Amino acid sequence: MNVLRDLFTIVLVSAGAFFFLAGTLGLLRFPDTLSRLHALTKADNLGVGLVMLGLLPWAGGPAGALKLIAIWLLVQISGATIAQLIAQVVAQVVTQVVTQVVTRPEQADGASP
Amino acid sequence: MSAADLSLALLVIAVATWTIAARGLYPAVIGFIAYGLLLALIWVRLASIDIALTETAVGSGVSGTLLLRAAARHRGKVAIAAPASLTVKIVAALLSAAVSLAVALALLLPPGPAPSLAAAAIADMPRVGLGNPVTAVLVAYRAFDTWLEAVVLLLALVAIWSLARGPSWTGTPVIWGKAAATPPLTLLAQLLAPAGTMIGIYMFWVGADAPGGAFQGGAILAAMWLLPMMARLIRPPPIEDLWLRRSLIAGPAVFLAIGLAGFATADAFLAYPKFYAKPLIILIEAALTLSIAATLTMMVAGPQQESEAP
Amino acid sequence: MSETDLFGLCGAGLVGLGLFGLIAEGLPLRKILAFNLLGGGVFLIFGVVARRGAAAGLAGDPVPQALVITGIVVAFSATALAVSLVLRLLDWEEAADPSQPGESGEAQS
Amino acid sequence: MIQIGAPAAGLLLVLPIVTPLAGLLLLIGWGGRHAERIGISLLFVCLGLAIALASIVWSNQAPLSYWIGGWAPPLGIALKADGLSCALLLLTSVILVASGLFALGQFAIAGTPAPSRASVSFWSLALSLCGALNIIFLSNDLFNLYVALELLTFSAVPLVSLSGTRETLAAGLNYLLFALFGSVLYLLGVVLIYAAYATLDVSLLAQAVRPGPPLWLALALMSAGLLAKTALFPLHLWLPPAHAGAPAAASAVLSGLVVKASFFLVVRLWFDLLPGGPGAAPATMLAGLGAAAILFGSVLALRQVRLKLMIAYSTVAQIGYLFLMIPLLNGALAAGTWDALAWTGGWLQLIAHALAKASMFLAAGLMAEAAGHDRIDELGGIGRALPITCLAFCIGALSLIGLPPTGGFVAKWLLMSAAVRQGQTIWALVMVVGGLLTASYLLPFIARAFTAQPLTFTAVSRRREVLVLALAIGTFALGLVPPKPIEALEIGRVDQLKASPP
Amino acid sequence: MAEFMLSAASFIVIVVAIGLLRLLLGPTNADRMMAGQLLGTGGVAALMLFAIARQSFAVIDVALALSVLAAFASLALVLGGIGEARR
Repeated sequence: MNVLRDLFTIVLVSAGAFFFLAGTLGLLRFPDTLSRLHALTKADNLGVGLVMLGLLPWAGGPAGALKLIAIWLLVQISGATIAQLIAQVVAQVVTQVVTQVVTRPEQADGASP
Repeated sequence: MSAADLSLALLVIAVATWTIAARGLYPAVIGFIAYGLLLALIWVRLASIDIALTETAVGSGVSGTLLLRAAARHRGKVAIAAPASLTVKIVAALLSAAVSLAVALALLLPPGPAPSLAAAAIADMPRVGLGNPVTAVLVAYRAFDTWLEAVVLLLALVAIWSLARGPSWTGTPVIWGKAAATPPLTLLAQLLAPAGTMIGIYMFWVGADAPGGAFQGGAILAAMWLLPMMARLIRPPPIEDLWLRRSLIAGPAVFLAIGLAGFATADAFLAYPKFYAKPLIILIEAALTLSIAATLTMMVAGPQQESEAP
Repeated sequence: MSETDLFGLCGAGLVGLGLFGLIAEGLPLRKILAFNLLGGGVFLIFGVVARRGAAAGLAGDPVPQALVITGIVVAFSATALAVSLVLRLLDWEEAADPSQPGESGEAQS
Repeated sequence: MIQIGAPAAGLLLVLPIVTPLAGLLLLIGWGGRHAERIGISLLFVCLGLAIALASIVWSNQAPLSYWIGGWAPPLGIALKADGLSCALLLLTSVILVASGLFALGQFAIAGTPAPSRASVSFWSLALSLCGALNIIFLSNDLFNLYVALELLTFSAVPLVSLSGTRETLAAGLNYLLFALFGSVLYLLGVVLIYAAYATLDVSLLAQAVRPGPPLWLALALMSAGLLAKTALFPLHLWLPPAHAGAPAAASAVLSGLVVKASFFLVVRLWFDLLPGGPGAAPATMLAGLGAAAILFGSVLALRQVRLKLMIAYSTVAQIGYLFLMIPLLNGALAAGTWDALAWTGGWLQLIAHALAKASMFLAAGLMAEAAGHDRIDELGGIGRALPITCLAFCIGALSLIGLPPTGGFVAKWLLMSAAVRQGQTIWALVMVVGGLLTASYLLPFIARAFTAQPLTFTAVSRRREVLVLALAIGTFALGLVPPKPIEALEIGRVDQLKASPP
Repeated sequence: MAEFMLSAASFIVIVVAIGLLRLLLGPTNADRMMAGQLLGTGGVAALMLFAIARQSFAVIDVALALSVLAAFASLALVLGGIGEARR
């Protein structure tokens, strides 16, 4: 039983850590902002989720487990929203730059933040 | 010392360097928020959970927001100090390096065992009836500091209000420009704010016996009040709102009233009568939590506005 | 080297960085950032002192820990006030009025 | 005799602190309409409390102390009032009451009873400033003093920017940044002290300190921080625009009191925390900076074209005099004695300057009100339009120069005789030169005020003119006080010398 | 087991820290925000691991606070970024 529990935790936490690695690599290696964003959100939500799941058997009672789940939920909600908002910002910047290039080409350099 | 400690230490230095060196203001502030997060991790490593909570809540969360807001509006035009010349930079670098080195030496060469008040603080804990020694220091041994700190916070808010444009002591803070609410933002505010509010209240409640307390709880509550404001679900209250005013002063006023009552009930200012210490302290903490939440919120919301011209 | 030594050095380094920024930066908002970095370094040193003072079954001396909590809140108040001043100055900049109103120091009375 | 820890002592020490701060809470909670009434009455209450405390300490001829919450230091925080603290508490209340009376009705919005931003802010800030100063003069705990210094800064900065013009906002921001630089250095020193001794109580530290590099480092950092707040040369750059830009009632308080609080702490660090005194090198350095401040400040004052700026630069110079007391006290301590002349002379200089400068800033405010500006060139003849105000200004100027019979004369004379007696004549020489320079920027203005043909000036309130004169007469009276009350400044000092190792 | 959890926590912190290079590389503020976001979630995961490994359940509260406030700070980042991008 104990071995099983240990194994469960080791597998899940390792998987979670792997996703963090993947997310970081994606963030660093992917060529454009939007694809980096996709890599990142998937990876870090899965990362936190798997780590949380792997730790559940050790949470020391329902209160601890509840807190771990609450943390995961919070990260989920905010992660998803923030990703959408960042995507909006990216889209806006792109439109803005395009508009400026079209209307006032000489000022396009200053527009990208 | 573990690899994690070493990397945390190097990282926090790297991020701080970035914050100083970054060319854009906005990237520098992002660096500062990362700095706060890393410091919170270091506080956990130093077994100071109370501070880790405070740093997360106040240091990185609420101040980060404040600075971001300023950075977003800033176009680098306020030049009250001319850009420093090379000479100034060199002198500054030498001076800071000297201070840094001297402080490092002073810290690395402590004479003998480190002196500490831990034993004294523990010895008197039964008189206060609390389980968290940091809270005992804050509300009993050094209660005067804590009361003053609450007053300082309030005074800073008055100072911010005193900087408003209009001639009268009324008006409503204008939060976050004129950006429109977007559906994901609304959803986030609706889901996160209630959950976060519960977490804030929980932080205050556990403070008596575990890490947490009025400042941590109050800061989280403030963030959760600001969130729907940023999502345009609610407006900040006008500064003349009576309930707002009462919430602002509740903490320091209750603290002071109980402190003065201490002259009669416990023979000293800011002392608690023997069997009522814990309930009184929880009452003070509750009032402080409310006040801190309201004060931090209004501080981030900024000065009131009523007219357009500066 | 113990972890407290390491973080002590780290705190000293942050103090140096912050101090440099506070003196050498020109832009007020950057000075405010530097002030916060510097404050973080000083608080970290408090934390190291607290950790070294671990005794009587506590993981750290609670007195400096409590001082840091007070300090963080006070530093926040300072930041908020400074930011408000910067924003008010920006109001003037944005008004883009080249004439400088209120030249007399007695604009109030 | 009141015992340590007795509730009566507690009330006397605690009430001067909590009364103004409770007033701040009241103004925020019920704000608005009654700001002025609440503010001025509480300032009067503080004056009463300061008188009560001073009379008890005077009749006991011994300092009074109190442990807050009954917790003994090092765990708890102690308050302590000696003769000097009492004198400074009195000074604080007197100047705040005078500035408050001067400001009555100044900040209302014409034609409406609604509370004005400037009025509520001014009174809230005046009250918190009063509380902060009282804590600084009474607290015995280094960290508690840090919080009080911040309270003081956050009260003083918005006073500078109250008018909301671009210049005053920039001056306020600059002031705040200097002050924050100062507080963070101070705090860095505090943590180094705690690391070595695990106590923050000044009296306990005085018994525990071991001179050595870590202690010097801590004291150097704390002093540097405090000097930035005191605006000692070369950290004075923030002061002139800030003090000149504030409304007159606020300038009086800022120049008269606020910069003195951090100076008070410098002296406490070097003489209370270190019972043996700072030693020759730091003392000479501090006084050298003071001498530089006197010379540079005066020369810069000479070059100003606006009256308020000239007075503000004169503050930079007059702060310099305060630091001359340090090598004199140190010289005596090194010889195993206590130099009462230097001690009383130094503090008398502080008190005389506070009264004189407050009345001069208020007078300048009235002149600017009458003329609509404060350009020195166009104020000629104002002495004929506002004779009372100009008389007050004159008395203040005499005190700054150090001419009899004013408080400034007595103070400078005591300091000079101490310097001559100890053979440190260089400092006496600096004072002579400083006096001549001060005369050279103040006397021409006064001469023209009374002789030149007046331009058109509007009338100002007679009540406020009399008020300004009353403050100036205080400066004057200080020059006539018999020695006995002045010796009160030494209550709590002589014991300390006995207690300190030779 | 505690050893494993602590190493996992260190691993995540270090990995996420490497991600902070995006702070330096940019090129847009959106990329920098992502680095901040990753640091927040990585910090939450590391804190959970640390808390369980050391059986110090108060640290879970730090993770809880961090998860709330990281969301708040990221939101502020994005809103500030919107303001900036609009200009």
